[in-house]
Amino acid sequence: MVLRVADAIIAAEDYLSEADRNLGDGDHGIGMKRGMLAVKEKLAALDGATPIDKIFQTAGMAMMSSMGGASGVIFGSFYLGGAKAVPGIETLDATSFAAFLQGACDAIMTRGKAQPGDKTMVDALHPAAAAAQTAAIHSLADAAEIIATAAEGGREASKEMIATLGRAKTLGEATLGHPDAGACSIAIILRTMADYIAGK
Amino acid sequence: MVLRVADAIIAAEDYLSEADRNLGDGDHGIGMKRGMLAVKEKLAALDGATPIDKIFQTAGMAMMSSMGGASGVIFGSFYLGGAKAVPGIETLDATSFAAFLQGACDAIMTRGKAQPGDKTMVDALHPAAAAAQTAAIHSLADAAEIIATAAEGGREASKEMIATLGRAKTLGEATLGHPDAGACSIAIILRTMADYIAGK
Amino acid sequence: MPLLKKIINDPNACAAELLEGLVEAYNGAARLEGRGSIVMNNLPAGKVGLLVGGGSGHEPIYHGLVGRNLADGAACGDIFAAPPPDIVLEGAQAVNQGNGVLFLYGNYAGDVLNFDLGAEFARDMGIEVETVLIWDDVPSAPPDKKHNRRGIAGLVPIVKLAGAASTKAANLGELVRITTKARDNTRSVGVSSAPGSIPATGKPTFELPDDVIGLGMGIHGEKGVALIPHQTADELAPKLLDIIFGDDLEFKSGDEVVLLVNSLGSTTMMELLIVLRKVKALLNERGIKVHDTLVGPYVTCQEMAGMSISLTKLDAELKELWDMPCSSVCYTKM
Amino acid sequence: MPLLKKIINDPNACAAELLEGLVEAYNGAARLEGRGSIVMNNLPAGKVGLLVGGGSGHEPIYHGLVGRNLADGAACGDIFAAPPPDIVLEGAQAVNQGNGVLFLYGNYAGDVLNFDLGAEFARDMGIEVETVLIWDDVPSAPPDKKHNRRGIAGLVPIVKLAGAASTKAANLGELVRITTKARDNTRSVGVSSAPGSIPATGKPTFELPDDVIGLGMGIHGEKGVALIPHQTADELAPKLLDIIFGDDLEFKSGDEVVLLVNSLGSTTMMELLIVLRKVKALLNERGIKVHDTLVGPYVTCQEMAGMSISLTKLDAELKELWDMPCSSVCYTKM
Ligand SMILES: Nc1ncnc2c1ncn2[C@@H]1O[C@H](COP(=O)(O)OP(=O)(O)O)[C@@H](O)[C@H]1O
Ligand SMILES: Nc1ncnc2c1ncn2[C@@H]1O[C@H](COP(=O)(O)OP(=O)(O)O)[C@@H](O)[C@H]1O
Ligand SMILES: [Mg+2]
Ligand SMILES: [Mg+2]
Ligand SMILES: [Mg+2]
Ligand SMILES: [Mg+2]
Repeated sequence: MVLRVADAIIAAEDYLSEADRNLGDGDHGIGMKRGMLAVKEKLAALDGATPIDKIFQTAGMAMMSSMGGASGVIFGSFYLGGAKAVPGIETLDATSFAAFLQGACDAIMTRGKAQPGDKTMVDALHPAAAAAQTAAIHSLADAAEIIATAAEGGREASKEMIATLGRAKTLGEATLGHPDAGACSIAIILRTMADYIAGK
Repeated sequence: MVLRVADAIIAAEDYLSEADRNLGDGDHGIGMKRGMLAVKEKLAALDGATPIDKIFQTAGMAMMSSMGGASGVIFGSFYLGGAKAVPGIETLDATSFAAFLQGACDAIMTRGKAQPGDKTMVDALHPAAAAAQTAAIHSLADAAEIIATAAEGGREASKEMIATLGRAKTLGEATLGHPDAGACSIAIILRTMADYIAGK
Repeated sequence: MPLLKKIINDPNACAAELLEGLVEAYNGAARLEGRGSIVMNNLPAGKVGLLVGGGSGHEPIYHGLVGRNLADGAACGDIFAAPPPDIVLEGAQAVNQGNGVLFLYGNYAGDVLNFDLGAEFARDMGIEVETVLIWDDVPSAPPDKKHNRRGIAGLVPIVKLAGAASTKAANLGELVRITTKARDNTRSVGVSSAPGSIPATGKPTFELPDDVIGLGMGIHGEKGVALIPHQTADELAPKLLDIIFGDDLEFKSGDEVVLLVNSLGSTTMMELLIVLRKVKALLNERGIKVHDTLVGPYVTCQEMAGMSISLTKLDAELKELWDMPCSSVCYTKM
Repeated sequence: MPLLKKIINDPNACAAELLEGLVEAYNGAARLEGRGSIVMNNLPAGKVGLLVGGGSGHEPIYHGLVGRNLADGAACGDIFAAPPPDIVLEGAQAVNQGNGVLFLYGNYAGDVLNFDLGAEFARDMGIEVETVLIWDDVPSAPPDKKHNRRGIAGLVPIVKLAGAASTKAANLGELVRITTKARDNTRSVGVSSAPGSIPATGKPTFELPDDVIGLGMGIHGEKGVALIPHQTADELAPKLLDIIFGDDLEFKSGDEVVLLVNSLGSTTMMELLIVLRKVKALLNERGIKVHDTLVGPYVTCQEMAGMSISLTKLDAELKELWDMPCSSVCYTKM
């Protein structure tokens, strides 16, 4: 699953950089690709029996240490914070997926001090994590679909926000109408996970 | 007459720079204008009774000390060398005009070591000076017309030459088809003198 | 617009390759430490450490400011990207001589996130770390929100002063005090007229209409005070200085300053000197004495066009530090 | 193409105004003498004089190379135009301390004409004058026609060495000898990818198709060896070095050189460092030792894009001169 996510982000490089060009310095896709290439390399070195949380942790470390920029820490914390919340799990279910996303979101908000509404990737992740809590009663596949949809909704909602953090913060109202680049990445990540889980 | 020449060159700034752009560094018009503005300033400071050779000399000094570049020395030497050849004359006639041009041409060729055929302003001045010798039997106005026509012929002929001196020398065959910028200046100078003498 | 004809190899390897080249430019004085830190060789034992850093692509800073009486090391990220925390840690470890390390860098979200994590890691390993953020860009936030201001070209005099201080400071606290003073005494304001480009995409970093320039724009094209008509150097210079003088740091007759006129890349030295001429006249009018002048492309953003003016007010202590010689790829003073 | 948004005033006053700014950058160390010469203040009595010069618009050279252990003065012309002879004379008079003056400048027709006339005037006034022409640009003429070669970025190490020599030389003859050796030991080759522009017209200095670069092109866009496809730094570096090694100056294993990688303006430090990395590897392969490295925009042509490589071979005498510190706006060495 983590590998599929990596490929999806790598394929979206131009789209993500373009999103960052409207608000930031236009390198979000480049950084995410750099991180995901590192993820693929590190995962390839793991053996088949690696526990799930260890896979998430390896991916997070790979991103954190290869990407740099704001999103290196932020997206590295996504996997690292998520992994910490699901220690030792053997299979991913709707409940552990919700715990993963809550851990990821908490870690990122602690690190980056962003609140929902600041026009960051938190605006896609926070509604997704919230949706995951209520969706935990469903099957994993159904839950993942609900989560992905929530993330995409968050990405769309970020268009109507005014940036207050990161490089875009000095642009103020000029940020209206464009989605946040990091929110676009979160939407891709969670959509790809849902597709993978659904066997698509 | 020298003032009319100055105005004609100033008006031709863009044309001369464009000619230099094809073969050199594109600044011939800028330099000539700088020189001719200095000429106008210095001549304005002379009193009405200034002898002709002194006027030429003043113009040459003004160009030499204001223009810089290859053409500062070369075109300064035009008036300075010409003035030296007609010391103390009171009126310009066809004979003294011929002497002036011969002096100008000799001074420039000594200074710049250019020969006819090197694709420099010498290729307009040298035929003009030669025509002046044979035209000295005519009236000044007729002679000036013959001289101007010879200079224009030289400018045209320079199109067929390969540059061997100055900035254009490293361009070699690529210089074919374009007239030399300095030859364009000489043609303008001598045409303007002819027009002035003819009372046009 | 055609892709720029840059003289590079793999567009994604630019940062790594330029660091290798930079080590060659240092010709033995500095080395590449770990994955992305440039570190001085033969640091004096016990010296208080000074680590700078940030994204690459702004050469000759930051990594060019490593040198004698300058920074001990620089943690370098990819093009326009803050260095990851483990590179910061490697830099801190290499620079630390047992008496702690000051992290000094521009106030950008990505840099703060990564250097702060690097500082956590370093502290976990028993290295004392303090941080001073550079926020000299006046138009980027009001005076009561300095912590929102960006770091731009003023980093050069600030790092110069901090570097000199680091060779004399008895401890990390003293280096923090002096560096904070250098930072608090520095103000910059810039203008942008044309974008640079990102090597990996070839795309311009921002867009501007043909007849306007961005007053107060950041070095990556971040928003400034206003888009104003393109105008002459003599019209522009007083506008820029007025923004500095309108801020909360007093510059009065008799004050001594270091003046930096910086090009963002393709703005020529000719233009900088023409602006300098006017700036100097305006400072003279106010009775402000220029103790030293720096002029050139110190803080760039690829081939971006634009320039900035920085003033650092000197007191006796800073002046003594300023007058110390220093040597690096970016800035050398005899 | 829209007129470039240069930050200037009257486009015809650029040269005059930048000289005024340059004097401010020197901050008391040098002055404007006469109409267009930058001259060091407080020259040692009896010192053999060194006057450099040429057209403006190539900042930080030539007039930025006036400094301690560098040139005593520079005679400056208008943009891309050699200085007129009376400016040369004013420079020579100011620099002369009774023991004569060496004129050292790039081999361009306009410069030769004007400096030669200036030399005549100076000799008429009893000042001893000698001339050494800089002709380091290998592709501009075959080895048996060196007097047809242009002077390009190699002028920086040559002026550095001549400047050091001028403070030690017993007489003008000795300065001529050492400077000639420095010149004869220096080779350069460059490549151009995009034009600069003439401030007074806003027009580009030359034109090049989008996908080619000019190998061996001059710094104003003069013809070179060939128009070649745009290529990577690692492909280009060996081609450039091969042109230098194919010339008549032997570089062999064990030789020591000063290496200069120069930008013509908007080519970034990033690119220079990437090229430097490859050049250093190629020199290593040949056993050539780099004694010192200079990298940056030293010899520019407004915002022109392109770069050059220069090598100066050092013998014991030149090495000692190289190691002397020097200080100026263009180049400072501690
Ligand atoms: N403090 C923060 N908290 C959460 N997300 C952030 C924060 N700062 C930036 N981001 C996210 O990072 C994205 C930008 O990433 P990227 O372009 O890769 O880094 P940089 O800003 O360093 O160029 C933004 O779109 C935003 O979603
Ligand atoms: N040695 C020379 N002898 C005669 N004329 C010359 C010589 N060198 C250059 N010129 C003339 O000068 C012109 C170029 O002048 P200009 O562009 O003003 O100077 P620069 O070459 O210094 O830019 C050429 O077109 C040519 O006619
Ligand atoms: Mg970004
Ligand atoms: Mg010309
Ligand atoms: Mg970035
Ligand atoms: Mg010229």
